Amino acid sequence: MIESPAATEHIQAHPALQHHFENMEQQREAGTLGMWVFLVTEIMFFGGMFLAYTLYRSKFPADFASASNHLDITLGAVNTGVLILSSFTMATAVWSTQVGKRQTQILCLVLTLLLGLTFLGIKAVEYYDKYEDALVPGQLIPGRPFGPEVAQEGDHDRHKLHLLPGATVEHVQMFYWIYFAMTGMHALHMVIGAGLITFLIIFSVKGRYDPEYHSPVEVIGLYWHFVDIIWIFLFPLLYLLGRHFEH
Amino acid sequence: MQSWIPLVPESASTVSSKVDAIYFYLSGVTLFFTLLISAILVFFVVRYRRRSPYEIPRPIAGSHKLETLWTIIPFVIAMTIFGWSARVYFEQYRPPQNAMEVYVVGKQWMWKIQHSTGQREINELHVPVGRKIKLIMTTEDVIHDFFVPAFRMKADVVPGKYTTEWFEATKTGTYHLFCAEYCGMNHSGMIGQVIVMEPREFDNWLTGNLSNTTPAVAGQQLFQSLGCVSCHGANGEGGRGPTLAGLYGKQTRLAGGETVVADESYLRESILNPQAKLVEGFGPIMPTFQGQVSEDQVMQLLAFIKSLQVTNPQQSAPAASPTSTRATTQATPRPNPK
Amino acid sequence: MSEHIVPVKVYITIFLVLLAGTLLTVLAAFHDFTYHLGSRTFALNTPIALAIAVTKATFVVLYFMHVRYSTRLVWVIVTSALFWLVILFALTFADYWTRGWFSIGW
Amino acid sequence: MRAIEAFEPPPPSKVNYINAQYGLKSWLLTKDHKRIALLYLGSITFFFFIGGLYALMIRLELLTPQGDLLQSTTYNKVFTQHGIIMIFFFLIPSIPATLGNFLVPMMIGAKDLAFPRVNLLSWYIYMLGGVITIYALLAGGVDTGWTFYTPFSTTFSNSYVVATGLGIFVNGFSSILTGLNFIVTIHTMRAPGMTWFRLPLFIWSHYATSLIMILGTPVVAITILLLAFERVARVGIFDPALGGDPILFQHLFWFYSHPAVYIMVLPSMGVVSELIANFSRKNIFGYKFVAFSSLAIAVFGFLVWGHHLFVTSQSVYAGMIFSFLSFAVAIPSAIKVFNWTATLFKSSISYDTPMLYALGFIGLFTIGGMTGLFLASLATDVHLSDTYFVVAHFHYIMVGGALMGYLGGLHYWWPKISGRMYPEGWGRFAALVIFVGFNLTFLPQFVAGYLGMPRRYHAYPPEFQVFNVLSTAGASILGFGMLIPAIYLVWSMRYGKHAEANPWHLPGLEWRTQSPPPTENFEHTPIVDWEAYEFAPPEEMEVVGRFRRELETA
Ligand code: HEA
Ligand code: HEA
Ligand code: HEC
Ligand code: CUA
Ligand SMILES: [Cu+2]
Repeated sequence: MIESPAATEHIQAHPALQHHFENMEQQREAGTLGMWVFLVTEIMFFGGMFLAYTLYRSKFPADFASASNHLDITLGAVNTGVLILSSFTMATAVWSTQVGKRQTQILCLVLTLLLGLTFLGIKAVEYYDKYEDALVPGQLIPGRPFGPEVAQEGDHDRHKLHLLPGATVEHVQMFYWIYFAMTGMHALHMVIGAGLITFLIIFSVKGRYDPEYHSPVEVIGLYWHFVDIIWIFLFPLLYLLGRHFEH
Repeated sequence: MQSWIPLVPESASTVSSKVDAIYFYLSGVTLFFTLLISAILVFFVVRYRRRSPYEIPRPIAGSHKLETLWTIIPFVIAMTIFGWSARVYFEQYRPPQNAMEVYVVGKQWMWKIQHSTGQREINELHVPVGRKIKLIMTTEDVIHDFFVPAFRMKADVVPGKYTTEWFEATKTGTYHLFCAEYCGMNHSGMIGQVIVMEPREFDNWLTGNLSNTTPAVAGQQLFQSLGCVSCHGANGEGGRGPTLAGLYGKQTRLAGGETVVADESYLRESILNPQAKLVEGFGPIMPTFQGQVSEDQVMQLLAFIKSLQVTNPQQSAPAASPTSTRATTQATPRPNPK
Repeated sequence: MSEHIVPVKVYITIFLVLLAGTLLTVLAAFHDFTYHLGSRTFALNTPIALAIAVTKATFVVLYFMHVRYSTRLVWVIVTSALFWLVILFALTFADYWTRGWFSIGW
Repeated sequence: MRAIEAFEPPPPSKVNYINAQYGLKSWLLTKDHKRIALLYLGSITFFFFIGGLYALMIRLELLTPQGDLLQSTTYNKVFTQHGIIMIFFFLIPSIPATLGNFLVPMMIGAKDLAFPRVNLLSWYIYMLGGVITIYALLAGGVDTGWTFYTPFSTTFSNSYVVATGLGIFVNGFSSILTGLNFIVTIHTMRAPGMTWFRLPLFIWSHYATSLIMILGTPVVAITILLLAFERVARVGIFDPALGGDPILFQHLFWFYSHPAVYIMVLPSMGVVSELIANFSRKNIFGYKFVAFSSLAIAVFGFLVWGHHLFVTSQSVYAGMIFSFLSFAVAIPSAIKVFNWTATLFKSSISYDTPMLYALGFIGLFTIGGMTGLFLASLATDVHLSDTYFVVAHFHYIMVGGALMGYLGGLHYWWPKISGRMYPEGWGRFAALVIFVGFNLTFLPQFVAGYLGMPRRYHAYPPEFQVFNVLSTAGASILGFGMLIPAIYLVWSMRYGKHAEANPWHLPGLEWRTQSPPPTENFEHTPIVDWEAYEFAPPEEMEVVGRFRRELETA
């Protein structure tokens, strides 16, 4: 392990050292720990929704499969790739800060931001599709209540809802309710993450971060990876689990 | 009303004295520990009061022996309560099979009650003393709770499913019936009475409140008008759909391979959401009746399906009373095909 | 305690592994992994999808999030979060699974 | 001079955290944990009196069996808002956000919490949640009970459920941030020499509390959010009309709300540990057992939520598991009670006001906790659930326990916080009035509950009137008792006797700096070389003397 060069004396303190910390090491440790503890709360936050999902999926398998099969698997998969790539660029941004490569750092952060926005864009396209198909549950959107057209036998219109045997539109609505709640929450986290990364970009252009002080990059990186992990679970659970019923 | 202030409500069911016994035991334990701790506290506070502002007592680190002692003793006591209480709980909620069944529907803010002989009551429940009564309960709107303090019994009624509660009254009299789950504006007005009568009086009451249709008969009519007969046969003998006669209380094999007990909740689900659990060997062709039948009607269908039991003279008659013979004319009981 | 700098090569490897995992899980989803063994049915699609997701997440946590090189405390935090999630699921399902075990009575 | 006075730090300098800066802005933008604690103190006191006012309305209505004073809809709103305000806006933040905020850094020898800005943010979030809730109350109120059970709350209630839910949701984040700050601070910012087992028990209990805050609060946040959305969009995973399950809501709600009762009581237990040790000048008997029992409560506390569902059609077997675990969670509490009692053995007890509250806590918490066992016990809970027995149980713990501990702690640290002494005679008098009033209010409710009086009843059968009259009488005394400290504490801020740095002559770190403390708490980061609660006897005073010399030469 490389010893941190951070001085333990207050006299030669780094300009970014806050008054109530003894040294940079302590400050960095507190920052990282704080983010991890925060991520724990995030896990529990999403945990409540995962619980509801698990319960109802086991209760209404056919309904959930039919609803899930209506989601666009290509867009979902591409988005997964986009997010993984953004996680990679984020990790590289942290690395380049640690080793002091300013240019790479800024480039990676910008890439991460762009990829995050791409994800949100694709998500918006998907949401719009669902809106078109009247799959937004309940009266969430006034004037366009949930009411998808149900495909009849032999009907291959992909805008219509193909119900597997045993499925009902009502429980499809429940799936979409959970789908919008979970992906919506996830998207909200992405938006917050994008905002944070914008800050990082501004400050790294100003040259705020160096090998000695880069705790913000690292901490926001942790957050970004966490949001990625949530998606890693959402993708198979929401998009994939009903596919094999189709054949 | 009594002139003295009671500490324990009237005890009028077979479980109430058992609950009281645990209650007294718990009160004893509580009193013991509260008094013990208070006494020690008072003693120490007086005995070791500060006598000089400069006094500093010798530190005592602690004692593993004592810690073990006061971990184990409360734990053991707690487990005695747990074990005892769990057994009685089991008894409280496990319904007896040969009970007289009464259907209860909660609704903001009243209790609708129907006996299996057809009599309907609102906010009142007449029952004979010394008979096991099983309430099959649901609600049309929010959660309520059927609470009879004198019987030490309560159970929530939950929309979307059945809950059951049973008791055997041991004393005639009139007892409070409370709604014990907050249900909105008139929650405190959702009260009524349970009137426990001598069996003879109860029979008189039944005859005095004759009703032309029992739930089972009404259920049979529904079974026809809703078209159930087209698949399940006029008497539940089966056809495109499975046999229903003798189904209640039996194991049913599902398409997935697992088995479920065909209890009230399962039957209800089979009618309202037939696709949720498909019977082995049948396709998902049964339409859902969600929204087409009210809770009352579901209960009537249920009563009808239950009446299709294999004959068992002791069980099929809802009450050992002259009036109850009417109930047996509901439908021809079918032998269990299995 | 000091930080560990993970070489970019590791990140690239992890990235490729994650992509491969995504591809695998999509492909696996279209294959029916339901098996019958005697009277019992094993529907393996969900376990397979979850196993892949857990593997992917583990890689992200260990490498991208540096947990592999972190203090014991971080390990404890991560595992305890999972532990509490398990509590939430296990005890809730303890209710749902045991419902109606004896509703018919005696 | 006897050795005990050797603890005295140097005479206070004039500058302290209160007068370091002036102006409203210096308060509203402060990052000093002590000032934020005062901001919180003001706000939670405000909410406490609102909640108390509702309590008085409840008690007045219940004086007579008929529902004559308030309409039933009003009454339903009153008890709901009483519960919501008291729990979410008073008791949960009470000790952690005021005393905890003030003392956690000082007790471990830090200059501030790890994230001062987050700390200030948490107060703003709290206020935002409070404002939204107050808006909801003024706009028309909410009548679902503090438990928000579905489908009543999602579909049937036509009150301001969404706004209230939003208020609670927002408020939850303030709780999360406080917990996060404490955990990180306790882990990373302890002064040199302040090892885990030298921490005051107050810190241990706050650590345990914070664990619950960060693990539980998010779950209730998402639950309430889903509920609010379901209400707006008229869809639902909790609505049985759509195949949803209202019991799932209860599971999710209690997954947080049971542990939350330990958020409410653990800090108070920490305060009581301090009070018992310090006012008997004795180290806590079995320090490690008391410390670890806090953690045990925090962990086990998450395993028992189902005991609120014994009669709600939860599976009987799950009921048994939850009952068993509920009995298990009682054991760590028992350990604490016994250790506190044992601490007093051969000690030197003073009868100052904080100590009176601490003794009251032990007695009342024991009763409250033991009656919790009546409810954890399955068969009796079937009878007692949703009766006044439950109401009495939780008020014994929350008012008799948690609130008493809070008041005790407030008096104890008042000299440190305000730099003034409160009037001791009035203090003892108020403690007595509160104790008597409290018992008179809630003891009769146990009996009414066992007799079958359901809770949340606006009108009730006349045979319960005796108990209600007693209870209302008690509540009047209690309300009066609550006003006394409110008055004299405010009074003392101006007119009270100036407090010395260490008015109680105690070894804790917070007493080794002036009263009120300077903004950075200590002039120099202290180095800890003594154990917690080390009231050294005279012949062992070198350690203490050394500390004093250090302070003086520095
Ligand atoms: C600070 C708040 C607080 C605390 C600490 C507790 C602590 C406990 N509570 Fe309480 N409870 C509430 C607040 C609290 N509760 C509230 C608000 C409700 C109602 C919610 C609502 O519906 O609105 C409630 C409801 C409630 C119920 C549900 C009742 C119902 O609605 O049907 C149950 C059931 O098990 C219960 C049990 C317990 C137990 C076993 C403890 C234990 O932790 C107690 C442990 C303590 C002791 C046991 C005392 C000390 C021990 C000794 C002196 C030694 C002797 C011990 C033994 C022999 C074991 N509580
Ligand atoms: C921290 C929590 C807390 C606290 C401190 C209290 C304090 C009190 N509570 Fe409450 N209570 C709850 C939490 C709490 N309660 C909860 C969660 C419920 C359940 C709600 C539900 O069912 O949903 C409940 C329910 C509840 C009920 C049952 C209502 C019902 O079921 O119908 C009753 C009835 O007696 C009651 C009474 C009291 C009383 C007399 C006090 C007293 O201790 C209050 C004493 C304080 C004062 C009286 C303040 C002094 C103020 C003045 C004298 C007025 C001056 C005012 C101004 C100048 C503005 N409470
Ligand atoms: C179109 C045909 C059809 C109609 C009409 C119909 N059912 Fe069914 N029913 C079935 C089939 C097929 C099954 C077996 C598959 C399943 O479980 O859904 C079944 C199953 C059931 C079961 C579960 C039986 C078991 O063995 O577990 C019950 C109970 C039931 N139906 C009751 C009713 C009632 C009551 C009605 C009328 C309100 C009704 N059915 C109308 C076809 C029908
Ligand atoms: Cu019905 Cu309360
Ligand atoms: Cu609880």
